[in-house]
Amino acid sequence: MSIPVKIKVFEGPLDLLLHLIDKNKLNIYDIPIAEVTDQYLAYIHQMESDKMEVMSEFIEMAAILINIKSKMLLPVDEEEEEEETGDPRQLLMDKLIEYRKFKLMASQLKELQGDALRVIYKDSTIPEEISSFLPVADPEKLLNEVDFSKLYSVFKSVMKKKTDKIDPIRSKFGEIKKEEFTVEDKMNEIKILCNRYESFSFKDLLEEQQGKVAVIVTFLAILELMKMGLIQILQEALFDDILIKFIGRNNYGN
Amino acid sequence: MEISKIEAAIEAVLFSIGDAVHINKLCEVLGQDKKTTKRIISNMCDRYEEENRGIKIVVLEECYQLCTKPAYYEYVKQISHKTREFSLTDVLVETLSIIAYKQPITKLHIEEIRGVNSNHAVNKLIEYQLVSEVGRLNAPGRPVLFGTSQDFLRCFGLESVEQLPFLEESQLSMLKNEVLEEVQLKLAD
Amino acid sequence: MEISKIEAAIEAVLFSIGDAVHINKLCEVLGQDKKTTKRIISNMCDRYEEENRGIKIVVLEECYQLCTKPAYYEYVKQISHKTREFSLTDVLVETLSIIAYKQPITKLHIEEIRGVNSNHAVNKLIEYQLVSEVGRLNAPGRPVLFGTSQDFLRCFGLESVEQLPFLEESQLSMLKNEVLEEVQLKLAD
Repeated sequence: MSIPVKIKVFEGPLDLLLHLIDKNKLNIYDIPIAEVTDQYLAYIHQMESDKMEVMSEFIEMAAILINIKSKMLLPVDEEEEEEETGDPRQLLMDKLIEYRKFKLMASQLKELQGDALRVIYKDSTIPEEISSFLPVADPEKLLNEVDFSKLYSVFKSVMKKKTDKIDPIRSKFGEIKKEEFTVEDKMNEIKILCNRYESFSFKDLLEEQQGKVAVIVTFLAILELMKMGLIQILQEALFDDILIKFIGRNNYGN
Repeated sequence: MEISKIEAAIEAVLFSIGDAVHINKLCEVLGQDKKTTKRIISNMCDRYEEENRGIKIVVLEECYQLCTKPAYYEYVKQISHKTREFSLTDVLVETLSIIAYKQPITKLHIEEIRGVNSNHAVNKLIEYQLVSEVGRLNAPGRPVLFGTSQDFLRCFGLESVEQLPFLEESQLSMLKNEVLEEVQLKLAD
Repeated sequence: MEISKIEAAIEAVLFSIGDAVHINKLCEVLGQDKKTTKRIISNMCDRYEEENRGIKIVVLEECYQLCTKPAYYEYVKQISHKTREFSLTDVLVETLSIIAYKQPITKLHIEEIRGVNSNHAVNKLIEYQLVSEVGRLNAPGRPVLFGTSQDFLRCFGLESVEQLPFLEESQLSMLKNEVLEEVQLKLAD
């Protein structure tokens, strides 16, 4: 027996099962498993290989049917039956009923569609005068919130803050020129440190520096000493402190 | 403001906005309460039903929108480029009905009911703007939840999801009986 | 076809197009001659003039278009624009007070007094029409000078900037003394 079905007709295994029940007077408890399996296999041959995912769903259903069938063939153990959480037939039935319910609802929904699609909505056509309009603030309304006394008091406090910022004592000291550093100076400083210690922390060295310029100059001095091959930079592990190590101790000193 | 002026204002607003306008927004602009506004719109709807009118007001949830009357579709079709004659396949309507009745719903749940992978169907419905993502389920993987859109209501002439046709209790039990009967018949054999 | 149906069809077509439609196109769609169509539209135009209508047909040469009646623009405007909140924040009041009492003043000078970038505040005040450009400083880069606007003066019932209750020189020195005193007190602690 061959049931003339095209794959396209069926959306899935449940759909196929419903079809079998409706059209071929088959009972879900009495589906000729062997034949159905044959049909499934025939589908697989018809199907393109990239549809295997879909096919697997049909196969899964066949497996469920075979499982049900085999269970029905076995003698029923009353106790075991009770222990089982659910009858696989019942589960399948529920699924089929639920699915059929939505099939029915879908057909009702489809009927609604008729007139509704014959309706045309309009794009928004907002007149130019309006689309180019930007709401403007009303100064009068805004100024309702403030009056002169408020404006004046705010102004006073702003000016006071500004005066506060100027330290009345130190501002009289006149300008203090920042010390200037040269790379040479810093190189000598580092060399002195090298005389004293075998190695020392890069971080500590930079932290000692007063101001941005000093840090930059110190950094340049370190690079220069490295280039000269007098010091070596060591780091044990990532994010560890960097150590500066003197490697030309004998030639330098004093 | 006179009633006639309010009516005119509502028509002007709905016409130029084109899209659905919420009742609250209309109330605010017109300076009328919700009840009055609703009553006025309801009167307007009646008037649009007159023979010489080619447009009408549709109600979507609490929104109002102007559209052409279906009776004049043939004329509009000849001239407008906006006719959307996408026809929904059975598969799409089936998936859409599951989403409509079970929303918000995950793709997995849709597939459980249909017993088949529903990626394509869901994606097509999203493309048609009948379905959209409405949130995420608070479960492992936070799967996307799908629901129907305002366009869905428009396409099916519904005012809200509550208006969806429901299966009568009698239809439901008939359905159950059908399946059961078949079983009984076979068992009796 | 009955006249009322033709009218309805015209309304539906004009509505769905939104744009101007040529008379010939309408005739073609409706299967009516030009004279009849024109007469019908002319009748429709009269009807749109009624008080409770918010839209009307405009005639442009031989084209027809539905559009909103200008009388109801105000409502369309209110609904299509997001309401913008205008409010004078503390920052704005502070900046305004500096401009009011120090005008004409450059942005740089405002920033010096406030100690922070004041671009946003100044721009907002200009947008709010409380402040305007009043000239340019004769200095490198010719920076813009800002002052309070006519609106600002009007709101405070002033006729000119000169009428602003300026800080007297004596008040200013008093202010300075106050600050110094406080500092002395602190140092004495």
